[in-house]
Amino acid sequence: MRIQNSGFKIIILSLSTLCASLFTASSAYAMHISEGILPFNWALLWSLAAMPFVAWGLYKLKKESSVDLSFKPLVGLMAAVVFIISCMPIPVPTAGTCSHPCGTGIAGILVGPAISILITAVALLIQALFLAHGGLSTWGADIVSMGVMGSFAGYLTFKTLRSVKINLAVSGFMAGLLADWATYLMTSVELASGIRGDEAFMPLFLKILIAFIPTQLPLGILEGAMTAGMVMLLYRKRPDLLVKMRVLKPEEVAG
Amino acid sequence: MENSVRLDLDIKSFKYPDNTVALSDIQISMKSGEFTGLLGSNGSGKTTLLKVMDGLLKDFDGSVLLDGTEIRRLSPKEIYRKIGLIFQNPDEQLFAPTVFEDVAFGPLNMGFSEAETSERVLGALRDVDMEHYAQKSIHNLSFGQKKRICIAGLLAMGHEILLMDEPTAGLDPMGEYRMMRLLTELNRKKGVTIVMATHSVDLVPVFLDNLYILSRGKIVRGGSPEEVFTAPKDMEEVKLRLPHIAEMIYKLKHEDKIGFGKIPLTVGEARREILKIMEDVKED
Amino acid sequence: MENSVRLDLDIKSFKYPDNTVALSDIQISMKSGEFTGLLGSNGSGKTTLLKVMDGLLKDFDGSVLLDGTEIRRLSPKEIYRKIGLIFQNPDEQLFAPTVFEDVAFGPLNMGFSEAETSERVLGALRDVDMEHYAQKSIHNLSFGQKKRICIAGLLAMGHEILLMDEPTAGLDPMGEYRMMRLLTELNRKKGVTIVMATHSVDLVPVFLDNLYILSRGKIVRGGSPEEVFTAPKDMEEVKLRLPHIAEMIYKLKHEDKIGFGKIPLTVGEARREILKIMEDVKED
Amino acid sequence: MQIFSEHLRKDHGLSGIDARVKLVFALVLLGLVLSYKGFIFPVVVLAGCLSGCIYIRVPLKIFLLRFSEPLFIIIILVLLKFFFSGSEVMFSVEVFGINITGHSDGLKEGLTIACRILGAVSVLALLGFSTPFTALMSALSWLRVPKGFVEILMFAYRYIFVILEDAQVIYNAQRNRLGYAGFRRGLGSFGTLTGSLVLKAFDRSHAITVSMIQRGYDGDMPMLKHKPFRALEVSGALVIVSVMGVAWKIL
Ligand SMILES: Nc1ncnc2c1ncn2[C@@H]1O[C@H](COP(=O)(O)OP(=O)(O)OP(=O)(O)O)[C@@H](O)[C@H]1O
Ligand SMILES: Nc1ncnc2c1ncn2[C@@H]1O[C@H](COP(=O)(O)OP(=O)(O)OP(=O)(O)O)[C@@H](O)[C@H]1O
Ligand SMILES: [Mg+2]
Ligand SMILES: [Mg+2]
Repeated sequence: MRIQNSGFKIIILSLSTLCASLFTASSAYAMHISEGILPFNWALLWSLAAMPFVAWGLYKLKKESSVDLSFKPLVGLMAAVVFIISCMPIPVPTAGTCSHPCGTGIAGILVGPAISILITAVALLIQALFLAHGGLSTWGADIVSMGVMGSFAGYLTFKTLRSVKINLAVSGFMAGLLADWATYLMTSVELASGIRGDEAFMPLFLKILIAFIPTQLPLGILEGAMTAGMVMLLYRKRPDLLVKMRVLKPEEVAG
Repeated sequence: MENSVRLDLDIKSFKYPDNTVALSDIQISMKSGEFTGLLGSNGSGKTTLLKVMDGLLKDFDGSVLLDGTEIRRLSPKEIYRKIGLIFQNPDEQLFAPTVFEDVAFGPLNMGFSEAETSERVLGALRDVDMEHYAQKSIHNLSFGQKKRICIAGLLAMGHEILLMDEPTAGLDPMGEYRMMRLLTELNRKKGVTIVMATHSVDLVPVFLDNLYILSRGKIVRGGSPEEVFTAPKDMEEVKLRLPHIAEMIYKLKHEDKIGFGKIPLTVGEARREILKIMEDVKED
Repeated sequence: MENSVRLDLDIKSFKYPDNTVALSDIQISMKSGEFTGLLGSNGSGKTTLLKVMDGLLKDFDGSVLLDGTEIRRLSPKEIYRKIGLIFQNPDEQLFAPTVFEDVAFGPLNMGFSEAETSERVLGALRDVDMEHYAQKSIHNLSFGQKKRICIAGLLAMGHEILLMDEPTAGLDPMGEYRMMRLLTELNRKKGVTIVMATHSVDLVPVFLDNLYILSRGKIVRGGSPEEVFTAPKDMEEVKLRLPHIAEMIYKLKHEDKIGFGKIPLTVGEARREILKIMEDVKED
Repeated sequence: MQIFSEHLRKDHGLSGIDARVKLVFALVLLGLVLSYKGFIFPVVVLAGCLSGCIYIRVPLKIFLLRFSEPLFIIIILVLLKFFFSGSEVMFSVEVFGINITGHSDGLKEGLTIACRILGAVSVLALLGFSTPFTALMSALSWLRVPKGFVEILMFAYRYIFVILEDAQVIYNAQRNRLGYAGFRRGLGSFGTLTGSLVLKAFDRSHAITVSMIQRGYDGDMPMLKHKPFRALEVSGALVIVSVMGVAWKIL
């Protein structure tokens, strides 16, 4: 791809490449557990745990796309969006550094957990293969934390809040927030069990959890805001899309 | 500023990152208040040249001077207060959700108040005959309507130099004619310097002062329309043709040996020439 | 199938979701092997009409019959084996990374072998004069080049019915002429039924059998080019104009009272008419 | 986009090798590195892959970019292990009332993990640098990765470029009309950019689908066919893998 403009270059650079170099203690393994951190057994275990979910996503994909030819391209598009969002460094004032949101909350809301997991798996694989962001051996672990936990948390939060008539923006915000935090909780579990060696699990887990807090607390809020913004944008400008993806019922859009 | 040089190009070569050489050896300059045309076949480099003149493409060998200063040394703000570019593909230019918001983007950035902006926007929309569409979503316009909004977006800003990449492609004949009238007016009355890339050979002679023909990234000919449009064969070499009117008279003159003097390029001129010839014939 | 009706439209009305009524009361039909033109100003509904004929827009009142079957009852596969549509904006049509892959997409889906596909692709690229660009990335083409690739993408599939939305807009004059020649050839030699939406009034009379004028979503006139292009005033009402040649002769006839018979529409015809008049004048 | 390796020289010795061979080879090597308990073997692998990268002349800038994230993580990890875990005290100082203790066994453990990470990352980096995306994709489908998954991968990869390209286009258009003038309007411009980017992306995906259906897309993308394996490549890979296996065992 050509980059013609230095100003734009700066934005894109800050969007995608600086994220690699500006990571800090806690955000370093914020969402993506890097290649090689997990020993073989753990890598295998998490991969086995992730596979049924991915298979579920594929099953759904097949079902949906057989009635709607435009479904696969749409899923591909969402995967690209998740890819870009989760490459985006966000300055976190409390830690004076950068971390990144994951975008699974919005995906969970728009296409449901099954497809959202599939989307995350795809985005993670491209990042692992071509950016050394995450890894092949930690792919399974990353799918479990970002895909499974994030998607379900986002989806369930949104559905629950919507069913008790909470408005769209707040539901979106909470979905994004909880998706982010659920991911970080799970990542801490995976990391603690993966690198503890002979240490006890709990203390290390807490240590990691605490290390995450300065970045992940505000980041969750940011992700919430972003998710809410995206939902509201679609609601205002393209409600037909939300109806098509069954986020809203047609009668909720009219007027 | 009358007759001072506003844009002075001396481009040795420009290469895209995939090594396509899109421009080479280009030396032209546009004086203040001139209406210049760039004519050339597909892929001849018109768009590339306009983007270079607009400061969007910077990796060229040579120099582009805007009012005497190398354009790569100017900040975007300094460039875009003076120069406005209309992109060939409207989708490259429109980004705001509604027509009004899109056209208002420029004036707001120039620091106009809301009232002033709104006035400018409506004026510009009226100029392109789209005043009833202000609240419509950009996405829901026809191609020609999008093209009109692109033009309105620049008109609302009131630039001193306008670069237009096929401004009339996709407009209906009436729109095309009105657009060209509007541009001529801007040019004549307000002294706006205009550079227009186009394929519309029929339109060119009616409006332009100066004309350059591009072929494979090189300027192969330049001058007034009369000087440039000569024999059909020369035009075919660069994948262009004469205006229809000129073609007909050319054939009458050279194949049917009817004694036309110079080849007229527009309907009006041709009509006069034909009437004159008929008088001559009658008198014989 | 000679002269059987292939597309039969009877559209009471079509509304976009934002309640724009884009078409109303349209009754036309295209016979096998006909070359039909749709002429109309910006926003008159040409693109909408083509999309309806292509089965892309379905929420209309009325019926569209493809070979006698209501098009909304046909599967995409059944429709697109017969009909191909070229979009007005090339960016809506091109999606593969390289030129070759994009053009090959259709033939591959039709089940041709790799060898056969490759042959078709190269043939189609040659037809649009782009054979040297097969490996270039789609993104890196000029507007007119993209337009050519769109056309190649359909040519490679060999449809029986082609719907073309401004196929020549953005092409250089030579490309425009070659494209129209190619279409005429497809139409005359292979019996391809062609419907073309266009603004190019100068081009129309040379090539088309039939012409409809759309204005605000309605068909306001139809017939052969001679029947449709009458007085300049009528054309201006629908924001169009006469071909330049016709305009000139029209003025000579009505304003300068020169005794032309019928108004010629093309360069060739006009030349003959002028020669005839000169003979007459001489003999007087 | 520089972050992808597509633009790398296509004419080096490794690019011609069948992507399937490279993929399986990389997976086996990765498994060996991860299941190894010490740090000698990963270092050997690292050295091998680094020489591979030098051989195919990966530009230094891109190379550093690729390794910057893992390197950072490694530093953090080692520090974490060194100061917070382990039992054998190496040194202990008090700074401003805080007791800082370094552990030698913690350090060793940290370094072991560090080597494992570097080894694994270098394997993937070499794979990524030497193989075009589409080739990797068809290798995946040969490995019986479900077709639906590979298709989504291809769509996603394509859209990443489309979206980035659109971002650039919108940015240029904004700049042209004096966008990003001043901080407040700059933020506003950026908001408009992201908003329209999302909407444009959906429109784009819709348009692309329509265009694909028009040209006969029926839910399955046509896939590249595989050429037969070449004996030399396969046996070469086998030899290296077995040497590595032996090394894994004895080191
Ligand atoms: N981004 C790009 N990367 C590589 N090559 C490009 C790029 N854009 C254009 N080109 C090539 O550069 C040449 C000039 O392109 P340009 O867009 O300037 O042509 P043009 O005269 O505007 O044509 P058109 O009449 O079709 O608009 C063409 O051969 C084109 O293929
Ligand atoms: N998606 C849409 N939603 C709502 N209105 C639309 C949409 N697309 C087009 N329109 C409106 O419908 C009318 C007809 O549009 P159409 O695109 O058919 O015009 P057209 O004849 O093709 O014009 P052009 O010559 O500019 O291509 C226009 O007024 C346009 O604003
Ligand atoms: Mg161009
Ligand atoms: Mg149209």
